Amino acid sequence: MQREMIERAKALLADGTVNRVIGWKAGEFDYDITPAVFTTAEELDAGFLYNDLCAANLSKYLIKESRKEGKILAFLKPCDTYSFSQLLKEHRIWRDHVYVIGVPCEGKVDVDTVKSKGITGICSMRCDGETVRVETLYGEESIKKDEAMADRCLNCKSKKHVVYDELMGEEGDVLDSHRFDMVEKLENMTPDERFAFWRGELSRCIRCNACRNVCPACTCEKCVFDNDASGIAQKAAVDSFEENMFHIIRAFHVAGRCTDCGECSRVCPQNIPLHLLNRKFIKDIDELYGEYQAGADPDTKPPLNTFTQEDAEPSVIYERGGNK
Amino acid sequence: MENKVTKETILRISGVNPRKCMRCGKCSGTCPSYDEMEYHPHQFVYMVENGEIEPLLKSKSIYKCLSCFACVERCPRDVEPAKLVEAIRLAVIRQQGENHLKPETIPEVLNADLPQQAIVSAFRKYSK
Amino acid sequence: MQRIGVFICHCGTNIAATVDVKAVAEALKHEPGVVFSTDYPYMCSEAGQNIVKDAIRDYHLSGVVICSCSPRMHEATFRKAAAVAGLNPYMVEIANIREQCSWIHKDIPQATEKAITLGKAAIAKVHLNAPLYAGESPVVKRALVIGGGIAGIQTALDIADAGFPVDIVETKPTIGGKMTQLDKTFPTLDCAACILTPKMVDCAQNENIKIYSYSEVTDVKGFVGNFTVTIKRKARYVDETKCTGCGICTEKCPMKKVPNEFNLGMNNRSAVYIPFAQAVPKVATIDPEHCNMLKKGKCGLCAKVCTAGAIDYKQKDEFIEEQYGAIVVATGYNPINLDKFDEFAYSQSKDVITSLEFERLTNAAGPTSGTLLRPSDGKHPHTIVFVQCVGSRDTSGCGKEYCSKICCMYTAKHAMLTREKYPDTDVYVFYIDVRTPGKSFDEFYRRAVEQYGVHYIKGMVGKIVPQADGTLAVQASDLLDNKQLHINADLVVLAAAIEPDKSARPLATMLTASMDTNDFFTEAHPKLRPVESPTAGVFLSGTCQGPKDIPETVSQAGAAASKVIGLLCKDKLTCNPCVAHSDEWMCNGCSACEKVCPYGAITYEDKEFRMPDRTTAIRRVAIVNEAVCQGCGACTVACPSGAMDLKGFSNSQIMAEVDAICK
Amino acid sequence: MQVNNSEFKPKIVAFCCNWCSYAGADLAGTNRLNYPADVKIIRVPCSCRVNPMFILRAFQRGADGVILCGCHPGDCHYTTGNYYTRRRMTLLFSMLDYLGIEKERTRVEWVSAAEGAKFAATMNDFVETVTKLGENKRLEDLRCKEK
Repeated sequence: MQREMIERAKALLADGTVNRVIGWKAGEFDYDITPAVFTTAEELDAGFLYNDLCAANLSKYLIKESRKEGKILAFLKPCDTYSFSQLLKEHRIWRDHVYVIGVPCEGKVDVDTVKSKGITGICSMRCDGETVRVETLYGEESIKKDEAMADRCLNCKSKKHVVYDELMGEEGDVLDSHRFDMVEKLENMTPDERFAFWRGELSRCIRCNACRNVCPACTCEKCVFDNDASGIAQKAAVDSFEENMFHIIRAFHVAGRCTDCGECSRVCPQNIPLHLLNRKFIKDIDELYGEYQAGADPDTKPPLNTFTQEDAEPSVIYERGGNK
Repeated sequence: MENKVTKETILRISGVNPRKCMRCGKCSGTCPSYDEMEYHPHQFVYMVENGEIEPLLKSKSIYKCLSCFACVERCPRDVEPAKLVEAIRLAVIRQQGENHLKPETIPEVLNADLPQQAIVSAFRKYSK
Repeated sequence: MQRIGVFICHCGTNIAATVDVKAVAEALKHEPGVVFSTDYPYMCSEAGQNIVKDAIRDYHLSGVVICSCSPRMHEATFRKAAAVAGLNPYMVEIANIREQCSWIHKDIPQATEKAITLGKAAIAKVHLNAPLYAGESPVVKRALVIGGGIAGIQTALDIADAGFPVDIVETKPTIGGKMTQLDKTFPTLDCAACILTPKMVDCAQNENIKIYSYSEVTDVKGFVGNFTVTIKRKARYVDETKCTGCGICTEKCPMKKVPNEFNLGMNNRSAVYIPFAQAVPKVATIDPEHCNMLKKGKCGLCAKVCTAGAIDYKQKDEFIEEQYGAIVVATGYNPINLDKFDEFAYSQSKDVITSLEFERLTNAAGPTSGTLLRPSDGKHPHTIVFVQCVGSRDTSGCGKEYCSKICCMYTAKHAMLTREKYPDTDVYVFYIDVRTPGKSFDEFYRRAVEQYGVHYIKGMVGKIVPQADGTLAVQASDLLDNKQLHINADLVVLAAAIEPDKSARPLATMLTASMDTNDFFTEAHPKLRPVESPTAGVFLSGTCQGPKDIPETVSQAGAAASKVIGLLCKDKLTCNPCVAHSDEWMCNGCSACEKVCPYGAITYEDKEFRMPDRTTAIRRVAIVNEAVCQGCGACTVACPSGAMDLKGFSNSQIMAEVDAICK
Repeated sequence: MQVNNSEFKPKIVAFCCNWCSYAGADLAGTNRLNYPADVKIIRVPCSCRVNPMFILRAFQRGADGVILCGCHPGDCHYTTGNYYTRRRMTLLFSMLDYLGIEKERTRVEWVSAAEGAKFAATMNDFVETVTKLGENKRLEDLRCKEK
């Protein structure tokens, strides 16, 4: 697949369709793959990568890239196309400056998940069919791919590309995932248990803003938390609540717009399962206002910017079962 | 079982709110048994509202109602007079402690032309 | 730092009895920025206002906090006082220490403490207040009247008389509306056509009035003083400017079997038609549903006989765009569909008719030339039953919950006229209540009973069964006699409820005007602003606002016209300055705010920006039209970046109040 | 009113829309209908002006309960504002509940300009509920590691 993609990219560069290509290249470690823009065939040959470790969602980069001169070729995974489509809906990307090639995704290996399985001193990783071979300081280890994938890939919502100019490989389908299982589990806990759970998670936040910076829904020109006029700009946290407020407001701001790509949890250096906040909103929206998948289509109104006269009253949350 | 049947009992059994009535008389205008009845559908509504239950309990009118529900169907205010008639009937039956129509008597009165619905309705009316 | 003055009102003892006003003044004196703090028995009195004015001058105040009654009471008073003293009126904030403090609390220390907190919150807000200036928007001196019935006609005539141009948009080929179909009008029994058609002609001849007949409003943009309206002129396949209304085409047209809507389908018209003799404009219209030429391309007879050469089979719908300063809605009513009332056999028998059909049957221009004949066999009816409240006052879901208001009177009129013209006829009227409030109305109804011998029966018809002999078996109750009546009638007339025209709802959406659950337009205030819609610049005339008879309609039409004239007289409108404002440097152009704006006040623009790194960037940014924005603030919450903020109620101001209260 | 802890006076912030609920609060005052002085009202043009940030900020600064009042759905002065409020607040409150914060500390109530009695009754009830819950420690504690 990687070879094919490089060839196609070269061809599009050569015939002048595009003048840049956004894809992935190796970072400091070879399992640490980062997004990159290539402008020549030589650069592509030297650095372009596509494998089961290429996890980053490229759509957010296209906000800036699409505003530049000429067209850019973007390779988008199914997940990324949802974010891309949502950004189009919000007029954030200049569509005619992007040439989208949909590429298949079989789920990405996540280094933190591998580490959590007790493998340490990782030097490099390589996917070999259903097995991941991990080279460590202490010798090679192997782990099943299923065990090396993060939650977002294990509970993949869709293998379908919602936007593309051309497609490589087979088109997939929207999947029946179990992505709300954990949210439901939390909902069924007592408030005390939930409180304990979230205290355990959120107390680790170091407010590095990685979640915000990577999120394809957090694309504000200036974040409200950096906006002096908003009244809540923070130079330094006033008190311990400040970070909670940040996470709640951030989740609220992306509610109805979050495509559930899971980048926030992937990049969190403290491994806080932030996607569980977003999924709670998605689940509530689905249950209260009808199924809604952000980015799935260009026309439906975002659930928070519309209403019906028969909407549930806010008291519905006092009545809903399972969380007494 | 000597409890006095009150307006509240009738309202509870029937689920009817007679205050919704605007006295148009369409129920009585539409009633096919009107001439058989001493008290007419609109009077049931009016009298129940005024608490005049006793005369209704004693009246034969409650057995003249065919349960055709024309009054219920056509009432512009959704008052449902037939349900009041039915409630009075039930109150009488409960006091008497006996059925007017017993299953064993049915074969005698059964007529091939009688619609199924009427039999069910009769059961509802004349038995507990 | 602001220089703030704080003024505590005693309101006699209303505040001072529960709140220690001196303590409040003293406590607030030490708040940051406060340079003056005092109390006075009646701050809203002239002497009180002078204290405020003097302090503004003497202490060079940049902000004022008044602790007094509700801002809904005296905010305007104090703002005006501040303006007189040279302070921007929007630098005044009110702390409500009467309705929301002294009047509800009994404990003096508690109430005093709360009053201090409320004062602090107001001070915190004033610190962030900025002077606001009310913008102005120009007024287009032209009005649009939607609907050309008596309401629309009267409104248009009154506006035109004041010297302003008015356009009437009417969906039918002629103006005139329902009133053209009526025979006589209660309670004076003058003929509807005799009083209406001169007004229709006035409209046509008035230089200030332009009639768009056979047209519809398809789009409304803009705001009070400056609406842009798209009008669809439906193709009538006749050149209006050439047609002389001679009517030869209608005579020659071979397609004569089209149900005549003007006579409610009781007779036929041709495919090319003029609705009635006095139509305005008096031009023919080709009905494309039935014209052979338009359907099959064969015929063309009308074009051949038209000496004016007005027939144009190739005519297309035309869209025109016009600017208006004010819009009057006069969309009127229709009788409800009676399909849900099987018991009255309306669809089974031709001799069960609606009251409007009865009007046509008695009208000289109607299908029977004014002789009352049964639609089924053309014989004179000898027993006529009128049924009132058919679908009115009905909560069962078949009809309407409201009283249609006009039925009692027109039924009395019908009954009376029948008895007058045909004294050998028995006339029964079944009523639930006879409602005749209005000048000479009850006298009129009593005349029908006493002088003309109409049988008024308190009760309702339960069912009507058509008989083999052509009569109608009417079964009804007589509540006063406690009897069930069986009448063999020749004709039954149903007083069907009236409902707003179907075009009203989509129009309300276009105008962002609100409606009640019955699709009647809502007034800005049910008592004090009955002819204005809550949407500025949109006015209501006639039955689109609620059931009413002709005199009421005409007076409301005049009232709406005077409101419109009052608006059009102004050259400029002052806008509410507490409106949304988007910081274009922070705006993402994501369209979230636009989606929640109920007024369509937000648009987007691709704007060039000089970026800090000296590059130029084109960005999509939101622009708020300050004349349209009403300042609800829905957009401010939809905006994730906080670029959208509301003047006078900004994020930081509200946050400052929260902080002050929670301190 | 029963108060378990007579010492504890909750801090309640009430956001009221200018057209209905603020007028309703004024009416409660005009009719001298008592409710606790712990309730402090902030006037906003419409309930849809209330940003979730304001509510969280109130909690952050020590409020024990936040209540939001607006026109009844369908009666909004701005036609549609409170419909958005309804969705926003339902989701926000559900999220707070999900984080284990007592949902009884937040409430939305529709109070018309004519419902002074309802306003007073609502405030009495809300203050009582929040007083029973006691001080709002949880929000702040959410970030502190357990000792």
